[in-house]
Amino acid sequence: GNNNNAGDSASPAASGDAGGKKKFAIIFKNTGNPYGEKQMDGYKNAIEELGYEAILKAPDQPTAEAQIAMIEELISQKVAAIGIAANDPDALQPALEKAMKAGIKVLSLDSAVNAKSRLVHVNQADPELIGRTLIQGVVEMIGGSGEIAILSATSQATNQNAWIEWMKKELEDPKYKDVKLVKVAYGDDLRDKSVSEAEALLKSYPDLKGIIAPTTVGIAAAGKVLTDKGLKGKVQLTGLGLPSEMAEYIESGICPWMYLWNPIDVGYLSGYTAAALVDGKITGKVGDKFTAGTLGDKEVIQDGEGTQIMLGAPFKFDASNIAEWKTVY
Amino acid sequence: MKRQITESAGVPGAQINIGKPARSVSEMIGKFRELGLLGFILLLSVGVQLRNPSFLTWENISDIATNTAILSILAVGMMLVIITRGIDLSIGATLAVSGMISALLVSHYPGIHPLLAIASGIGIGLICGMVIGCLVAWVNILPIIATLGMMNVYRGLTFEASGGKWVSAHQMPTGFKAIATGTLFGVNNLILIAVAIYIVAYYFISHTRSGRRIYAVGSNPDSATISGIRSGRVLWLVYTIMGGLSGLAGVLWVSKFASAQGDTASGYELSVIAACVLGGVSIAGGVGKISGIVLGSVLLGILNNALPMIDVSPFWQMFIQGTIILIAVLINALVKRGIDRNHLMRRKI
Amino acid sequence: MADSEYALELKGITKIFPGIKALDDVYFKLKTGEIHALMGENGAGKSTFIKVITGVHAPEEGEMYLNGRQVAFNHPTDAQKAGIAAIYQHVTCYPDLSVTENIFMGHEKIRRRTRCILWDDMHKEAERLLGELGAGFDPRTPMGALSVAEQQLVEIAKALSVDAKIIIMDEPTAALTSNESEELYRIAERLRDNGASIIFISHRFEDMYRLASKVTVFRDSKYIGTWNVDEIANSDLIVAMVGREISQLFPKKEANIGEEILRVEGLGKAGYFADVSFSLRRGEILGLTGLVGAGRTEVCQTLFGVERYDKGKVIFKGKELKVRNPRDAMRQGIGYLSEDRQKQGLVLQWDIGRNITLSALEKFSGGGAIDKRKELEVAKSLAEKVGVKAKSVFDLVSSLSGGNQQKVVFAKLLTAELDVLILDEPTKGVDVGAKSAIYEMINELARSGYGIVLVSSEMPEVIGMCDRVAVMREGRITAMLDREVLTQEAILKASMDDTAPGALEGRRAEA
Amino acid sequence: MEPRVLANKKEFTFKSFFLQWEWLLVVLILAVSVMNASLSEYFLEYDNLRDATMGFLDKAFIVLPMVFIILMGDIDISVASIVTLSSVIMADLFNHGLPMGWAMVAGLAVGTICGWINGMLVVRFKELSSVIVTLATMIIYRGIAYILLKDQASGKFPDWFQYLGWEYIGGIPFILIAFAVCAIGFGWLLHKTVFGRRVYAIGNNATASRYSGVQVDKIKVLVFTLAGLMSAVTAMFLTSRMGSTRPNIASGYELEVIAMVVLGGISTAGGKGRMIGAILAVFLIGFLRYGLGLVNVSAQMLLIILGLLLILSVAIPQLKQRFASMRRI
Ligand SMILES: Nc1ncnc2c1ncn2[C@@H]1O[C@H](COP(=O)(O)OP(=O)(O)OP(=O)(O)O)[C@@H](O)[C@H]1O
Ligand SMILES: Nc1ncnc2c1ncn2[C@@H]1O[C@H](COP(=O)(O)OP(=O)(O)OP(=O)(O)O)[C@@H](O)[C@H]1O
Ligand SMILES: [Mg+2]
Ligand SMILES: [Mg+2]
Repeated sequence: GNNNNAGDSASPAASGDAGGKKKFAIIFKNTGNPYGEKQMDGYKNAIEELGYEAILKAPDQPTAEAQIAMIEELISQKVAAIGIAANDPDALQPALEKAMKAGIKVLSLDSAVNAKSRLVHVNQADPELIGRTLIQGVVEMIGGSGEIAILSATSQATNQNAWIEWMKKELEDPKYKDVKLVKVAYGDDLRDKSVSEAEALLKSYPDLKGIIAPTTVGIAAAGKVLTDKGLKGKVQLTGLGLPSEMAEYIESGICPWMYLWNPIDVGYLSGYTAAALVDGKITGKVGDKFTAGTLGDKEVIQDGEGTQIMLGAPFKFDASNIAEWKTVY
Repeated sequence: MKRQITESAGVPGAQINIGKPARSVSEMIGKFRELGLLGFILLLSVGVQLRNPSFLTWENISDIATNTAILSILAVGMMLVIITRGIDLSIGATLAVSGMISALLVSHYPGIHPLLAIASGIGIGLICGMVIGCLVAWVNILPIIATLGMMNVYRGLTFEASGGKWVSAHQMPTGFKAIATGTLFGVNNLILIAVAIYIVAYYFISHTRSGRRIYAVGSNPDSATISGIRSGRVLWLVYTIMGGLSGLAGVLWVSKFASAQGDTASGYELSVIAACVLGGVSIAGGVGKISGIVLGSVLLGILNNALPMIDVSPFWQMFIQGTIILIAVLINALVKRGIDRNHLMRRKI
Repeated sequence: MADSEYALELKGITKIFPGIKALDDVYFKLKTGEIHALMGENGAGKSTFIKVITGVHAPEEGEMYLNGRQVAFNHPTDAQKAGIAAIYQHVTCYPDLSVTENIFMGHEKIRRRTRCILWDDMHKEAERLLGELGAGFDPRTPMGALSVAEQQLVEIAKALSVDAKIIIMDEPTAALTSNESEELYRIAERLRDNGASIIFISHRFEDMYRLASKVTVFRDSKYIGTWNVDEIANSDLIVAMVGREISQLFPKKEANIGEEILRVEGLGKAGYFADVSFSLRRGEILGLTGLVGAGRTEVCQTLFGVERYDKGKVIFKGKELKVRNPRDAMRQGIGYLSEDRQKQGLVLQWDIGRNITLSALEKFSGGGAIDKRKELEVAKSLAEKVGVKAKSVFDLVSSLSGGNQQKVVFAKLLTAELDVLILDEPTKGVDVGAKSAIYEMINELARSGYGIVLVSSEMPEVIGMCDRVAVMREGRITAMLDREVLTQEAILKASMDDTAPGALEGRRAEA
Repeated sequence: MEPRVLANKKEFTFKSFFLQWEWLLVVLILAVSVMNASLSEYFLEYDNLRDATMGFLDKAFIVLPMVFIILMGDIDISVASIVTLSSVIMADLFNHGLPMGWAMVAGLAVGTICGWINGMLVVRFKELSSVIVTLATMIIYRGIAYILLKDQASGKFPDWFQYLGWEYIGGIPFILIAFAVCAIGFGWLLHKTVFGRRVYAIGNNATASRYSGVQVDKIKVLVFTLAGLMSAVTAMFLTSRMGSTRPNIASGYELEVIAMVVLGGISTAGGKGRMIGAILAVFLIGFLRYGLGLVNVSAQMLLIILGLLLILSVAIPQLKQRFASMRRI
């Protein structure tokens, strides 16, 4: 309705120049991250399928400051939409508000920005589902009782923190009374630090039965430590990780299974969402519906104060399917 | 201004005048510095051991040594650089680029012999080091600026080389991963490599001409020129060695963690510099010992290992590390002052 | 063995530095087995000439012959290999390295096959060399722990260690007192008798007369001439060096001594000096002399607030003086001209004007900003007053000769309102021309009411200039000599240990 | 001694006037502008250029005192941590109920104190060199920020606080005005006052300066304190631009700032260089980054370009000097 017109009239240049092709931008957290590259690929696929032009950006360091500068550059280029995987949920608010004022449709994907800074968030998976699934997974692996620990990314990582909250909630269920979460350690997504932290967990808690690492670097580092120390079968490992990084450890049985969504799909869905926002098919309100290419129909739902679009349940990788995925992403 | 009595730069005198009763004061200071550091390390270890009994187990000690090996290999090169009054901020990037390229190599040609992979990493590192060496030695760019600039360039090249991808464990042949996990006589290869490097470096800096010239250039560049030392070559050599060691460290890193990323070891240079400084290498040049940097690296290694083990809140870890570095450095300075003063008081006037 | 009677011959040497011709068509011949003095004013190009010979600088033009064969050195090692050794003007040591290493740097003893350094052999050899020089310290001590004089001995040992055919000494006696110089003379003579040829550079005539048989003079980068030492009169030599006559080195002056302005009582600093007491009156020149390392510089720097004293007190203009830093001292009225003008006196990369005004900047500042016109005016008038030779006050200080640099430092002292001037070796490394100008200036200042402390190691200077002389030995004042009893013998007696015949003899006996 | 009359004027040659480093920077800025304008049609739009300055000026405030520090032959690598700490403390106090104005004052005070501590350590422990001292305090200051804020972000500042980094006064960004005022102030301080003259003196020869009655220690402490204060000013602007703060903001700023100062022709080895050079360098790097961002050059290419620019900028004068001396021979 109204919103749609306002958007169009505020960005006439966007539709006018560059051979009439609208520009859709995506900003990932940092460059050189295969997960992010895949997400950007998916976004690009969607945008190009629709006949628009895609701009892929990522700063060299995963900082909010660098992302703010990129948002400014995109405002100057008068893009039609910005999809952003945020390095900080709040720190981009002023910049993104400025973008929205300039008529640019803003959505977040992967890691959300706060509700005021976006029209809609494309959520790869329900945090609650992830948190609960991971606990259920590790409890199954350790046979229902014993000590477990979490090896996370940085202590500030919002995604991870949300998942950890849900894990703790799940553990409150009386059926887990024999399962004890002994520690949440932070490897800062650095290889060396994650390895030290994993080693420290094993030494400080000799009876540790399972580790949940909801981050790629963390789970791979833990996999490596368990492999080197020959703890296969003694300490179980699960979490979220890239299939390519984890193939080795899933095939060897160090990590019986783990979860992840398909980052290409996250990007692809975001691309369609962005286009739907720009074309006025949706405004980001709860109940809006649109068709996201090969992913089929999607609906905007409530997410705290804001709204979101859910990709679906995370995918389970285990020895039976890892071989076909390890070369994909 | 009165000249401070400086600590003797090298080892030479130390073993030779055994049997002579008169030991120079400076030698004692040198000893004291290392003893003090050692004492601090022991105290820290005992403290940690009381909190967590699994600290002083054979396994944990071996883990600390393994995790410190790469740091201390780099510290050897950094010490040489600092002795010549320089600094190298690019080592993290050099490490990343050589690690990445050798990882790409083994992933494309899995049949390659691990030693060849190591050689390729060292080769890349050497080239990176040579470029910096040229800039510092012959274009006369300040080391901090030259290495800051090249740090960006090498880091950018790492991303370019990998096309934004990582090289993961399953893409690496077992032989390659075994470089870092393999053992000889029950000791991890990394530790053995580090020890071998210490021994070679010790011999190099105290028993060869080129080694002593590094000290000469750092101690007084002007007289070095006049003594016929080609300072340019020495500087170039030092940065090239640093590059080669970073390259080696790159391969070891990738092999140890079984993953090569674009942002491998970013910021690692600060840890290496901290290890050197803790080990008594003077930024003013001309002073530094292998034993010192080994202890410095070990102290950092212990901190990295112990803080998680005694359940220090992750939010306190950074503060504690910084404070320990500052206190160690300040105490070092104060003790040295005290000894100088004592020495003066003993002079009869 | 020689194809020529000359061990070394240089023809038409020209060396150009950016903006300066340091050597202009210079000739030099050194006979085998002679000691040849090389003299000239500051900046005449002597040190540059030496560096050309030793391959540190490559000349733009000219030829060099060694034993009649033409050679060209591109690098110091070439000269070393050809048997040329040099003791450079400024001590060129490695403070962090041991004495042994300092001696052998560049030509270490190594085992042929393994190229491993033979430390034992080197330490032994170093010990032997130092023993010959009468130095009593362990070759394993780091160079930085030695005093300046001891470092100079190491430099000499370094030159001896290469067994050179040609030895060049660039102002080796500048940091030595007469006794130590005497030791050096003996060594030089012994080397000559063993067949070495020596080039000896010095500003001291006594060195030349005592040692050399020939003297060559440079002036303004040019070759002036070569004479036999016993054939040329002192005054002619000065004319050759300066280009004009200098009538009187120490101008006669009538002292105009006023009230006491500074009194030092029992001053002491652990490890450096103790029980130093003296008083100074307006218009008086108080000499402070002694052997190197006697602690004179320390006493002066303590009074100036560079260092702290831990015993005694200083009474200045009737009140006890407390200074924490040089700024305090200057505010109260004490000025200090340091021993090392390049490191402590001047900002070499700056122009003359800025150097002069540095210590009195507040005077030209209104509301924080510097009044550049006023600054220029003051700088110019002071520079003219002390007679700096330059085009304008915008010339860089680094482009000036040593003597002119020293005049700039004097001009700097005149910007502040001072009562006491402490001059630490004001004529060290300054040529005869500038020397007499400086003496005149000192007298002038004393006449105008300053109290002056003159630290000097040169006996004639002390005797010629001072009203009273305090002699220091090992951190204590051993004698206070009035002008009437001021003789070389009295000073020597007071500056040396009564129990031993001489400091250096004492050392030798021990070694 | 014949009395001499010295000339009154400095010799002026056009050659030496135009051979100054600052002209090269001006030429480079023009070249970069021409390049940017030809690559992207958006570059020369007034609004874009104006907003671009807002993007890179925050850290430029630290460049000003860093010029003093580097001139004196020292270095301060703790500035970025000071930015973080004062931002975090400001936010923390605000969250504890202190009015925003007072919280800002407290933030500035904290920065100043941190700088003062650096300065005191540097002058009291001369044997340590400023690299080491500030390396240690760098870790400590950021460490304190982590202790204070833990994994929280802190925000919800009053609206007016956002004006600092985002608002315009008479069409000119407030941050640009503030920077201009500070730049003029620091330029005046360095080039016109006794204080500045003494800084140069210390940079050229600290010992001689001390013997000339310059209170070297006092000036050094003051300069480090100024650096702390200006880091806190940067903290205000950065926090305003991000709308919130975290203990990991501003990471890597120290190296960027040092690079700008060096590019500005400030040399440690002789106390040479002028404020205008550093200011030009700020704009050169700023416009270069922005321009390349407009054409969406990848982050890694940007890294390589900036690295090479830094190297070239120091290499050119060195090589020029070498060729000049060769030609004269
Ligand atoms: N490396 C250099 N670069 C530029 N100019 C130089 C250099 N070395 C010496 N000069 C200049 O060359 C001239 C000759 O200097 P030199 O040191 O040879 O004089 P000198 O006769 O030894 O003087 P002194 O008696 O003071 O030792 C001086 O004007 C000096 O400033
Ligand atoms: N490099 C040095 N390191 C340590 N102590 C030194 C050094 N040089 C001199 N000293 C000591 O400092 C004290 C005073 O030296 P100082 O230089 O003040 O003497 P001086 O009489 O002024 O000699 P000079 O003739 O060199 O000016 C002496 O006891 C000396 O041994
Ligand atoms: Mg000379
Ligand atoms: Mg003295």
